Amino acid sequence: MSLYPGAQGANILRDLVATIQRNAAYLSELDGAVGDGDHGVNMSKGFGMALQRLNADADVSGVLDTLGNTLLGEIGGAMGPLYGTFFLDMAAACRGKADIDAATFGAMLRAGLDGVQDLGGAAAGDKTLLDTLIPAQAQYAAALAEGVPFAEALKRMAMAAEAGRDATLDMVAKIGRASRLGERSRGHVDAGAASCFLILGSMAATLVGGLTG
Amino acid sequence: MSLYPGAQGANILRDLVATIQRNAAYLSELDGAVGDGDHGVNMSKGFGMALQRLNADADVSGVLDTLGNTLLGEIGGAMGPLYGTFFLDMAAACRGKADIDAATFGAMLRAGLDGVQDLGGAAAGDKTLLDTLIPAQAQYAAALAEGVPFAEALKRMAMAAEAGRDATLDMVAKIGRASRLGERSRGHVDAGAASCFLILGSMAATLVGGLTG
Amino acid sequence: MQRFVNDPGQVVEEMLQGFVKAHPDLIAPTPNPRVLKYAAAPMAGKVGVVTGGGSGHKPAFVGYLGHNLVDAVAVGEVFTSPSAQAFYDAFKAADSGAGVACLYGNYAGDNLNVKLARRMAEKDGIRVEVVVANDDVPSAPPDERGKRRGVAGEVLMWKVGGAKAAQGAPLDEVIRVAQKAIDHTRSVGVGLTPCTIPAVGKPNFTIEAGKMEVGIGHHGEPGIEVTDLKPADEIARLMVDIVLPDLPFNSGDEVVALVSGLGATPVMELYILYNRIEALLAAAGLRVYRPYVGNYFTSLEMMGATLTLMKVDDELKALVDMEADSMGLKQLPKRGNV
Amino acid sequence: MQRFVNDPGQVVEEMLQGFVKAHPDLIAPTPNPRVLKYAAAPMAGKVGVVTGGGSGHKPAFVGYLGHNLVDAVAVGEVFTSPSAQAFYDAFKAADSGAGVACLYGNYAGDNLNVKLARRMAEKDGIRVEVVVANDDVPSAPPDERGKRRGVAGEVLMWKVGGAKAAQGAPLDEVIRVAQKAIDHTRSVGVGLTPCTIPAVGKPNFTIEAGKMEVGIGHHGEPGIEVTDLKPADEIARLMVDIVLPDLPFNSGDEVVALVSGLGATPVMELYILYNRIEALLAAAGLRVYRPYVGNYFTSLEMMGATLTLMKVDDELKALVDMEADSMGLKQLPKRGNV
Ligand SMILES: Nc1ncnc2c1ncn2[C@@H]1O[C@H](COP(=O)(O)OP(=O)(O)O)[C@@H](O)[C@H]1O
Ligand SMILES: Nc1ncnc2c1ncn2[C@@H]1O[C@H](COP(=O)(O)OP(=O)(O)O)[C@@H](O)[C@H]1O
Ligand SMILES: [Mg+2]
Ligand SMILES: [Mg+2]
Ligand SMILES: [Mg+2]
Ligand SMILES: [Mg+2]
Repeated sequence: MSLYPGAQGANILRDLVATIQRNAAYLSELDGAVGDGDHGVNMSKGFGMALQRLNADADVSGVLDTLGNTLLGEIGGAMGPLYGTFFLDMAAACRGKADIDAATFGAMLRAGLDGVQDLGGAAAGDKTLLDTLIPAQAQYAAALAEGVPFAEALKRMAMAAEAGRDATLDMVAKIGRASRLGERSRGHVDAGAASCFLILGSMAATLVGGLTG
Repeated sequence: MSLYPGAQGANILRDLVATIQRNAAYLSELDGAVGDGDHGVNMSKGFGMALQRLNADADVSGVLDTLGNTLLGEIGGAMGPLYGTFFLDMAAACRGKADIDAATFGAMLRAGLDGVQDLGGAAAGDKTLLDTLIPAQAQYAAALAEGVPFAEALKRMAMAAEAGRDATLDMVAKIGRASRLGERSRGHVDAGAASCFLILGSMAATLVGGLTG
Repeated sequence: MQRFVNDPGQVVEEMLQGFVKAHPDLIAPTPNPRVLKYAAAPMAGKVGVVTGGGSGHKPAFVGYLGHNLVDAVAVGEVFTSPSAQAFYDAFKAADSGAGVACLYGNYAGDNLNVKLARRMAEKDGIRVEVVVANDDVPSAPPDERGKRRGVAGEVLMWKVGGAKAAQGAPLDEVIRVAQKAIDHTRSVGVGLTPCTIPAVGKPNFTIEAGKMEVGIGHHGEPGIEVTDLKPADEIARLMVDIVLPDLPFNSGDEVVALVSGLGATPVMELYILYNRIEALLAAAGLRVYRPYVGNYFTSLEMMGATLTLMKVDDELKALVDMEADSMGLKQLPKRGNV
Repeated sequence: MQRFVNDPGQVVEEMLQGFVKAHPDLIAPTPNPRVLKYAAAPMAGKVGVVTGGGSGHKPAFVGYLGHNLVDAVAVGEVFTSPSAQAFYDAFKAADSGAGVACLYGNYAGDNLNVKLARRMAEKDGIRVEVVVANDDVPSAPPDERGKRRGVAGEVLMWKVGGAKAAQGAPLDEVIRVAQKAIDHTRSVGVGLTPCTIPAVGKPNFTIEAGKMEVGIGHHGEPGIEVTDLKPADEIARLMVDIVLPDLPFNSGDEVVALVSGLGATPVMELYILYNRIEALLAAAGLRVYRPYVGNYFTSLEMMGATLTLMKVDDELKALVDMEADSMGLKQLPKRGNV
C-alpha cells in the first residue's frame, strides 16, 4: 500500500508556498476583476509566514497545523478563516498518523471540506473556492471507492479541481464581495476557486512524488 | 466759487458702484496674478451693499459714511478696513457742510489718506493703493495752492492717480499677500492701486459734472 | 500617491504604535500587536465590549476604545477583517469574567473570523455574544436586511452598548440594548471621489468628475446608482429620502442624527449638509434629540459623507447621553450653566 | 469640483446655521450673523476670550467656542479676515465688563480689522487686549518674528488663555499666559495637494504629483521649498528639524505636541507621522507632556499636516490640562481608574 512518509511533511508546505508565491500576481488579478484585488497578496503573505514558522521535523499533521494556525492568526478577511479551517481540520484528521495513506487523505479532504462549508455556509455554484473543492473531494472519494491507487486518485482529484475552477468562469457570484456585482461577476474565474486548485494541485504533486511502497 | 451740491451726494456712490462693478473682473484678474484673486469680488460686493443701504436724501458726508460703514461692517480682508476708513474719514472731514468746495475736498482727501496710512502702516513704493493715493492727494493739494479752479484740480488729481497706478507695474510688493512673492510680484499692476484710481477717477468725474457756480 | 506613508505594508503597525503613544490614558497594547485595549480594561465585574474591523476608517475602530465605550479592538489590514486570532485575543483582553459583547459590522470576513474566535473563546469558558450591525440601507433590500453592511451606525451601537456595560448591566442586557440600537438605526452614504489604499497605490474604484455614487459603502462598494453631482441640499434630500422610509421613521419620532465625513470632506461642508438635513427632518416631523457632525467613520481620503439616524426612546436617550471618553468620541456630562 | 456645496457664495452662512443647529449647548447666534458666541457667554466677572478668522479651517475658529475656551468668534469669508464690525460685535458679545482678550493670528487683514474694532470698542469703554499668534516658523526668519503667520499654535493659545479666563483671572493675566503660550510655541506645515475654495471652483495653487511644499501656509501660501515627496518618517524629521532649533527646544524640555491634518489627510497617516515625531523628540531629549493628534486646524480639503510644539512649565501644564468642551476640542478631567 502506497504511503506518504510523515517525515516529508515539510515538503508539502514548501511546495505550496512556492506555488502560491509564483501565482500571487495572477490571483490578485483575478480578484481585482470583481473583488478588491488582494487575494494573491493575502495568500502569499499567509503562506510565507507559515513557512517561517515551520518546524522542519513536524509530521504532516504538524505542518498543516502550523499552516492553518498561521492563516487563522495572521490573515484576516475571508481567506484567513476559510483556508485556516481547511488546513486545521485536515491536520486534525491525520493527527497521530506516522504516514499518510489513501484513506487517511480521503478523511482529511472530507474534514477540510466540511470545515469550510460549515464555517462559510456557501454552496456549490455560489462561485467560490467550494466549486473547486467540492468536485475535487467527490472525485477523490469516488476514485477510492473504485479502488484506484493513491497516486491515481490524487491525480483525478487535481483534474477535478481544475475543471471546477474553470466552471466558475460562467457562474454569477452569490456570496462575498463579488456577489454585489451580480451579472457583472460572470466571465471571470473566481480567485478563491483558482487558489484552491493551486493548493490541491500542489499537494497532489508533492504527495505523488513522495509516495513509497 | 465752484461748489458740489450736497443734494447730489447720492450720485457719487451710484457712479462709484457702476465703475467698480464694470471693472470687477479686471480687478480680480490683477489680484489673481499675485494675490488671491478676490479683489474685484470683494469690492463689488461691498460697494453694491452700500448702494442698497443708501439714503437717497443723504448729503455727501452721509453717503460716504454709509459706504465706509458698509465696507467696514461687511467686507473683511484688508480692503474692508482700508477703504472703509478712507471713506469714513472723508465723510468726517465734510460733516455739516451743505455743499463741497475745493478746500473741503482737499481736507477730505488728506483725511482719507491719513486714515489709510495710519491704519495700514504702508509707505509709498510698497506697491499698494497708496501708490495711487499719495501722488493723487499731493497733486490735488499742489493745484489748490496754485489757485487752479476746483474742476481743474480734480482732473489733475485723477491724472496723478492714473500715473501712480501705472507706476506700481515695476514695483516689488513689500506688504500684504503679494509681498511673499518678492521679485515675482514685479510686472503686475497692483490691484488695490488700480481700484484706487477707479475710485478717485469716478469721484472726480461725478464732482466735475455736478459743479455749480 | 500624495500621502504620508513609509512602507505601505506597515501602515497599520505604525499607526497602532502612534495611537498607543498618543493616548496612553485611553489605549494600551496587548500581547497581540493586532489587539489594543482600553487602558482600564478589563474592569472587574463589567461586561467587556469588543469590536474590530479593517483599518482605514479612523477614528473607527481603535478610536472608540475608552471610558464607557469599547474595551478591546481587533485590528485588520486596511479594508480587511482582522484575523480570528485577533478577535479571540480581543475577547480575552476585554473579559473580566462577566462575558463579552462583540459588537461588529456585517462583512463576510468579520462574520467568519468572529465565528471562529467565539469557538476558541468558548473552549476557554469565555461567554461571547454578538450584535452584527447592518444599518446600511442601500446594500440590500428590506427583506434581506441580514445582507446589509454595517456602517457609521456602529458608532451609536458602541455608544449604547458601552454605556450599558459601564452601568454594570449583565451581558444579556448589553446585547439587548446594542441590538435595539442597531435595529433602530439606518444609514446611507454618498461618495464623490474614490480613495487609495497605500499598499495598492492607485484609487480602488472610479467616480467620474461631475458624478456621485449614491449608497456607496465604506470601502467604495458600489451603491444604488451613479447620478450627476447635485447641490448639497439635494444630496441631503436624497439621503433623507433613502433613510426615512426604511425603518420607517415617522412624524413625532426623536432621532440621534450622525453626519460623518468619509475622510476628505471639509468639515464646513458636513455642516452645510447637516443644516439642510435638520430642516428636512423637521419638515417630516422628526426631532433631532442629539446630532453628531464630524469624521466619525471614514474611508481613508474619500470625499463623501454618510447620514445615520437612530430612533430613540428614553432608554436609548439615557445611554446616548452618558459621558464618554475616547479618541473618536468625547462627551462631557451636561453642565448646569447652559 | 467634487464637493457638498449649494450656492458657493453662501457656504459660510449655511455652515454657521448648521453649527448653531448642531451644537445648541455650545454655540449661540448673536445679532450679527457673522458672530457666534459660546452659549453661556458672557459669564459674569469672567474675561471674555475672542478670536476670529477666515472660514475653511474647521474646527477653527467656531469649533473652539465653548466651556473653558473661546467666548465669541468673528467669522470671515473662506480664507478672508472677518470685518472690523464682526470683531467689534464679537467683543461686545464676549464682554461681561471684565474686558476682552482677543487672541488671533497674524494676517494683514486680521490685524487691520482688529485694530479698527478695538478703536470702536474703546469708545464703548470695553477694554480689549490682544495676543497675535505668530507660531509659523517658515513664514519669516527668526529676526522678523513679527511677520510670521499664526497657524495651529493658535489652538494652544486659546486653550491656555481660555483656561486662565475660566479660572477668573483678570485680563492682564489672561493676556500674559496667552502671550507666554504662543511665545513658547512653534509650528511648521507640509502640503501635498492644493485645495479649492468653493467660490473659486478650481485649486488655488499647484503642487505637482511627487512633490511636496515644505512650510506651506494655511491658505496655501508658499513655503520654504518644494521638494520631492518623501516617506512619512523623513517628512517627520524635516518638520522636527525646522521647529526644534527655532525656539530653541532643548534636551530636558517638556512639550505639548499637536499634529493636525490639513483636511484630507487620513487620520491613520497623522498617527504614522506622530509615531515618528515622538521618537525623534525623545531622541532629542524632549518629553511629550500631552499630544494632540487630529484635525484641529485645517485648510479645506488640502492633503497635508502641521506640527506644533509648545514648551510647557507647570503653569502652562495646569492650564492645558483643564477640562474643556467645544466642538473641536473636548477634554475630560483625568479619571482615577487609569
Ligand atoms: N463563504 C465563503 N465560502 C467559501 N469561499 C468564500 C466565501 N466567501 C468568500 N470566499 C472566497 O474568497 C475569495 C476572496 O478571497 P480574498 O480576496 O482573499 O478575501 P476578501 O474577499 O476578504 O478580499 C473569493 O474568490 C471566494 O472564492
Ligand atoms: N497695509 C496696506 N496698506 C495699503 N494697502 C494695502 C495694504 N495691504 C494691502 N493693501 C492693498 O490691498 C490690495 C488687496 O486687496 P484684496 O485682494 O481685496 O484683499 P486680500 O489681500 O485680503 O485678498 C493690494 O493690492 C494692496 O493694494
Ligand atoms: Mg479580495
Ligand atoms: Mg485679494
Ligand atoms: Mg480583502
Ligand atoms: Mg482675500
